[in-house]
Amino acid sequence: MIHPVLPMLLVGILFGVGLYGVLARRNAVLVLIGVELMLAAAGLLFVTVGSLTADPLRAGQSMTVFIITIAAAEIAVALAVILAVFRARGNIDVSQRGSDD
Amino acid sequence: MPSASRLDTQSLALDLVLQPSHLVVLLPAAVSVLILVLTRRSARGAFVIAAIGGLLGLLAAAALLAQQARGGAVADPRTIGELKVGPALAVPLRLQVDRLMVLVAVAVALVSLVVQVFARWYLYSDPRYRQFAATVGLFTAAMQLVVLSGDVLLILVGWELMGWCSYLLIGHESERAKARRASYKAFLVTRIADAPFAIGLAVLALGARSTSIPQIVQHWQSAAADHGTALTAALLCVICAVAGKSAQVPFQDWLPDAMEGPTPASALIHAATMVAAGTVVLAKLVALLELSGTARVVLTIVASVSMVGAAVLAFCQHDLKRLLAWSTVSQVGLMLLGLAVLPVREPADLGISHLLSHAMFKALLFLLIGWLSVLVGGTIVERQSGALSKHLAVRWLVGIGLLALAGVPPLVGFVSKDLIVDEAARRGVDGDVSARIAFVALVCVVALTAAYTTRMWLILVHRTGRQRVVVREAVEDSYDIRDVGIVEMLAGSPQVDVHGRPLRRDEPMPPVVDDDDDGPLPEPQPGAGARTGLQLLAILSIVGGALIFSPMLEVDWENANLWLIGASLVLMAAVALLVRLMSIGTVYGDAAARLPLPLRSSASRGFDVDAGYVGLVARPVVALARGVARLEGGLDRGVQALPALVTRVAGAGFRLHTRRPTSGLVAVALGVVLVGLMGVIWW
Amino acid sequence: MVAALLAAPLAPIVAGLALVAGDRVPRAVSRHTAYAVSLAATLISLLAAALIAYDRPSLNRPWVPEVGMRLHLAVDGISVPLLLMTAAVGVLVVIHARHEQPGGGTPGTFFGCLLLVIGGGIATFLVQDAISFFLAFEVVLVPMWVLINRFGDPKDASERARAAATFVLYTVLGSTLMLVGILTMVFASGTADLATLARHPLPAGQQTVVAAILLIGLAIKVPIWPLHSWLPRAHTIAPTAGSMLLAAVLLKMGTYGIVRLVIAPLPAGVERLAPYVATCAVIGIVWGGLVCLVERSLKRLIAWSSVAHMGFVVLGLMSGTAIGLQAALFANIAHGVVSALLFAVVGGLKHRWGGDDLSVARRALRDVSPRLSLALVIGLAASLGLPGLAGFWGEVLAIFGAWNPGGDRSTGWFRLLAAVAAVGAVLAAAYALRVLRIVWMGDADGGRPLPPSPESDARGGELVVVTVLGAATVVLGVLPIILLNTTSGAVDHLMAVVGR
Amino acid sequence: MTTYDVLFTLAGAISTGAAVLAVSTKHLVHSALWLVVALASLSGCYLVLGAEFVALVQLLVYVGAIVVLVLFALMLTRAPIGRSRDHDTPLPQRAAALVVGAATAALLSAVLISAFGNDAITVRGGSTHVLASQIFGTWVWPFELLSALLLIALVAALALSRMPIGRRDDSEADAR
Repeated sequence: MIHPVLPMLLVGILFGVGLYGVLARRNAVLVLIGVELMLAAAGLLFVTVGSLTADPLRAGQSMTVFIITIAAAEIAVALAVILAVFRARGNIDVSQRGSDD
Repeated sequence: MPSASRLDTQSLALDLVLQPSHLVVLLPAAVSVLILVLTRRSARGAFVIAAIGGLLGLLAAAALLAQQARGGAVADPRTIGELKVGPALAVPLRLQVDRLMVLVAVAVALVSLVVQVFARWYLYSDPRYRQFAATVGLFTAAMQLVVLSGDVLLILVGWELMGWCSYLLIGHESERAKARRASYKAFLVTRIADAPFAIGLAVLALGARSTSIPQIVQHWQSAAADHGTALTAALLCVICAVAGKSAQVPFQDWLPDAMEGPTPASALIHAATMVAAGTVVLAKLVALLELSGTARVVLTIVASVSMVGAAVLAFCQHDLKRLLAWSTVSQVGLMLLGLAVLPVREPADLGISHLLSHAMFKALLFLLIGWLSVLVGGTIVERQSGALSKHLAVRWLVGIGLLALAGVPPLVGFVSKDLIVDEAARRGVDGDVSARIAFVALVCVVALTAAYTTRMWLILVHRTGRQRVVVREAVEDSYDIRDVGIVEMLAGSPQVDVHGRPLRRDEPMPPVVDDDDDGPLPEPQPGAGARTGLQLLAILSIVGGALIFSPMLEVDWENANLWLIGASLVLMAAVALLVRLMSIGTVYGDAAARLPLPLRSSASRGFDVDAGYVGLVARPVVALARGVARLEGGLDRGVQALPALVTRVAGAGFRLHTRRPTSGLVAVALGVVLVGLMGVIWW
Repeated sequence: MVAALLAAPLAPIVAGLALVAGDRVPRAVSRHTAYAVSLAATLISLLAAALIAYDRPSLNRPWVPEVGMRLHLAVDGISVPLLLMTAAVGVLVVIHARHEQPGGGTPGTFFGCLLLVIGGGIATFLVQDAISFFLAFEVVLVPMWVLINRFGDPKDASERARAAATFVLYTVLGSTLMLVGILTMVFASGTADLATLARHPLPAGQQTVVAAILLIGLAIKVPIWPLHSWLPRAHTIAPTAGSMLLAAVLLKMGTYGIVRLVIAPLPAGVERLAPYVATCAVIGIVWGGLVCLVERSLKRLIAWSSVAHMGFVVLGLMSGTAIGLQAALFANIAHGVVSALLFAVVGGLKHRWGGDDLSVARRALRDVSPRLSLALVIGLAASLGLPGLAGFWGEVLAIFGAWNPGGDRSTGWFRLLAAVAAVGAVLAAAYALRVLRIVWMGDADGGRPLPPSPESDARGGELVVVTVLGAATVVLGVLPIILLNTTSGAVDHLMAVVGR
Repeated sequence: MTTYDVLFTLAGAISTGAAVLAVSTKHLVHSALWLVVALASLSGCYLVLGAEFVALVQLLVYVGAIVVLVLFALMLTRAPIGRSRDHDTPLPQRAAALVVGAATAALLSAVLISAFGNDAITVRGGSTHVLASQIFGTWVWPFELLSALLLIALVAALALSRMPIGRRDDSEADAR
């Protein structure tokens, strides 16, 4: 028997911290870390709901698995882009004015 | 309205479309229109139209008088028809013919005719004679409209039109800066006094739901009990306008300045018409005046103060025309007192009788002064001194005029003034406070009037043993005259005698033998018509008093207070003697020369009331106007700056958006959160 | 005579468009042909207007059903005088434009713009449908802008551009507000026809809001006090013909709009807003009067005087009584005639003097050009409210009307406004006489009156214009029943509808 | 407070602390390492909730692969090892970000908590067997699509890395 307050609270906190990470960081990779946290929070929400309610299709847990897979694909492409940007511009500072390269 | 004109011989009732009362108003107006339209340049043509029009106007007035005497006149003839302004107010715009007003109409027509004829001679060489004649015509029409009007709006029309014509007449010689200023001041002062007039008439008319005077009088008589304050307020507004037009105390300073206009104009304005219009309006509303005590007290005070003040000023004037002007202010105050001291339910006979007599002798005096100013080239004491001793033709006319003005029996001046004094005494005896004030003021005025009339007579007949300096410049009254105000002359301009040597102040002007007078120059004489007009006025001034015996004026002259008459005559004789003593030994026979110089110089400027007007009203208003103009400039600049402001805000918005991606992201995230919050709240 | 209904507005508009288009043809339209065409067009529209006034036909056909807009042309007691005045002033303006042709553009465009403004004015007074009223209202804007911007005072172009820009900005703001008001009213009551709009009004709360929007929009056009600063600026720069049209047509459309769009359909709204609008109007009277006392440019002074006069009209409109409404309609027409006369005279003077600065010493107009000076005297006397001329009746009846306001307006406040308006009329006398003293009497000190110089006096077209307008001012002053009787029927009907 | 609560609170606290540190630490690499701790403790939470398979997958894929990839990326972009201040946005922006983050957290948790109420609910984790049959039963199409997605991601990453961005700079250099 678990009080749903706890997981829900954790989801909210993780998402908020992830969002802070995205907004407060200048380095692109750290921004990605923020994004990862937000995705994790989403996954947790899915699992929590899946396990706390009758879920014959196991939708919650399978959705979390899918999220993790997509996160993997997304991080791969993101890091490739970051490296390309790094090679092109020499730095991966997100807050720089978008010069017209 | 049956158009067939049947003349009912018994009552002379004409049920023609055009009643004599219409003619009395329309003929002078036709004169002015015809003059403007027909005569291009010729002054003669203008005079012919003016004379004929004036004569017909007089005949129409006489016909109206006859009709009224026979009781056949139409009481309220229609004019341009009723104005449809909705159910709340009926505007019949009808005239009103009653015995008093018919008499006034005849007097106005007569004086106007005499003035037109006199002006022809007086302004013979004036290129603007046509405009003068036309304006006098319009002026007479406006006055007749006020006299015969039975509708509050028609009174307002005639009232303002007269103000405009006086503006044109005073500003006739607009080349002179003084004339321009005098005309501007005259119209503005009367117009300011007229502002409450419209409000007062609005209160009266809207109360009675009609603008016809009989209905207003009837309504307010019955409603006076519960609407007392409204009635008093309305009457105070009307009294304010009357004070403006009749140059009473707060607004009196425009009248002496109006002497800048040509003398026939002054005769018309100040003798018969404009200043008397106030009395006519109050005579129409006299039934209401009697109902409101406060209004009567205010009127009494205003009339008394201006009467006595003007008489004092008249005595000290250095210019005889201004003396007559101040005398007019005083006499009009007398007329208004004639109305103020009336017992309840009494018609306005006293005031109107004095109006008629005043019209006669004051018009006579003004025209004579005009004649004399042409003879001696000016109206200031230095020039007029001894004028009558040289020109005997004018002598007895001026004599009659001055006697009538002083109120010496049996002339008309005495009759009308004494009636008012009797009435004031009788009302004063049975306890009416305002009548007591009036009586005291009347006694002073009787004395002072005698004083300044004697003074004027002594100046005019002054004959010195030695020859006199006669500056002979026979010229019209005001063009080339160096009309030197007393201030410049006495206060400081260097006195130069004939040979150019500077004159010391104390030593009198050396007499110069009048040796270059090669035979008598033909003294300029007004035409035969003008002279007959003057003689007619003189005769009327003498026998006019008989009018009170006729049925037209209901005045109880039987039980006049003989003691009072005797006392006032003795008083007048004593004052005359005193003035005669004061005038002995003066250079020009001017009794006022005994008075201290500062008093006389300030009196010639009307105790500096003009500076008061400028200081109290003109300067603050102009300052306010400049302030408003600056405010408007600010508003304008603000409006111009608006577009620039908008573009600046737009620029700032644009920059905010494109500054740095991360800050943009924060803004976006905040937006999303806010939207979420709103969704949650309202869901 | 339904054809007359169409001919009156269409003749000037079609001719105007033809003239403006004609300029684009390689050989520009010559002055004479432009004058001839425009004179013919305005005469046709005057004739048609007279016919309409005589037997008052009506044309009612659906135009744009989706929006509920109908081509509904008809006239009643209120719009007939305005229609006749616009058509008559149109003819006079065209005659005057020939006499005084400003540079800065081809004659074809000049006459074309004049015709478009006249046509727009006539259409506005004919139309009985709210949305087409807005259309006609807007037809006037662009040609007026061209008149001010291209044909304005040749001396400084920047001032011209700024004046024209201010004029357009103000008018467009006003029009958009008016459109918003009209659309809310139309969609709330389902019909765009003015008559039916008047018969079943909206709920009181909504009425006040819509009335406020419409009044602000129309207040810019009238103009009422705080929104007036475009008028003096536009008048100073506009050519004489433009100024005459601006004063005699555009301002009337504002007040006519107030009567048709606000007073008739939204009585409860007007009753609640009346004290505020009346206060602004009376402030306008005093404000205009005061500025005129110190204004140095003669034409600007006349513009300010029309701000003051329109204050009386609005005071009459807002008093909510039959007297007030009759006074407003009379003062409206009177102001149209008087200000057209004054602008014709002042425009002529500015044309002769090459500038209208009052502080410059000039010979007394009284002697130099007697006919022009007589017109100036009549114009200024009428503007100071001299009886016997058109200005008097409007002002006095407005004060009478404001003294006992209708409905539950606060009587004390309106009586105070009436008193202040009476004082404002004194200010009118002060500035009118100031102008007369400076211009008419001149500033000679002593000496004989000057000989008249006929060549600088009014002649030809200008004389015709000035004479007709002067005569109209006198006739309206002496016989006010001509106008009051025509409008009284429509006003009683309106008050019955409003007072229900 | 049931045992589940206690355990879950423990794991949640660790993951929250680690997440906060991962986000706010000045050391770049520490941030990635703290991310490892956060995600690991999250898989603990999954275990408490009875989703063993998901926990394991989380531990394997997320912690093992993704975070390692992030570490590689940090190395390749020559992230400074010690404390470095330049990768944080200026204070006002961080403050704004904090506000936004806190607001989002509060909003989200408020909504979710209100959605689920506070009374304890039995955890029905269920066996991996059922999960497996469902993934390959009802969710088989998304599963196949995901594999295609992974392939595409791989190819994209490869293409990106081989794009001549660097040489383009050299060509630009020659062109000038």
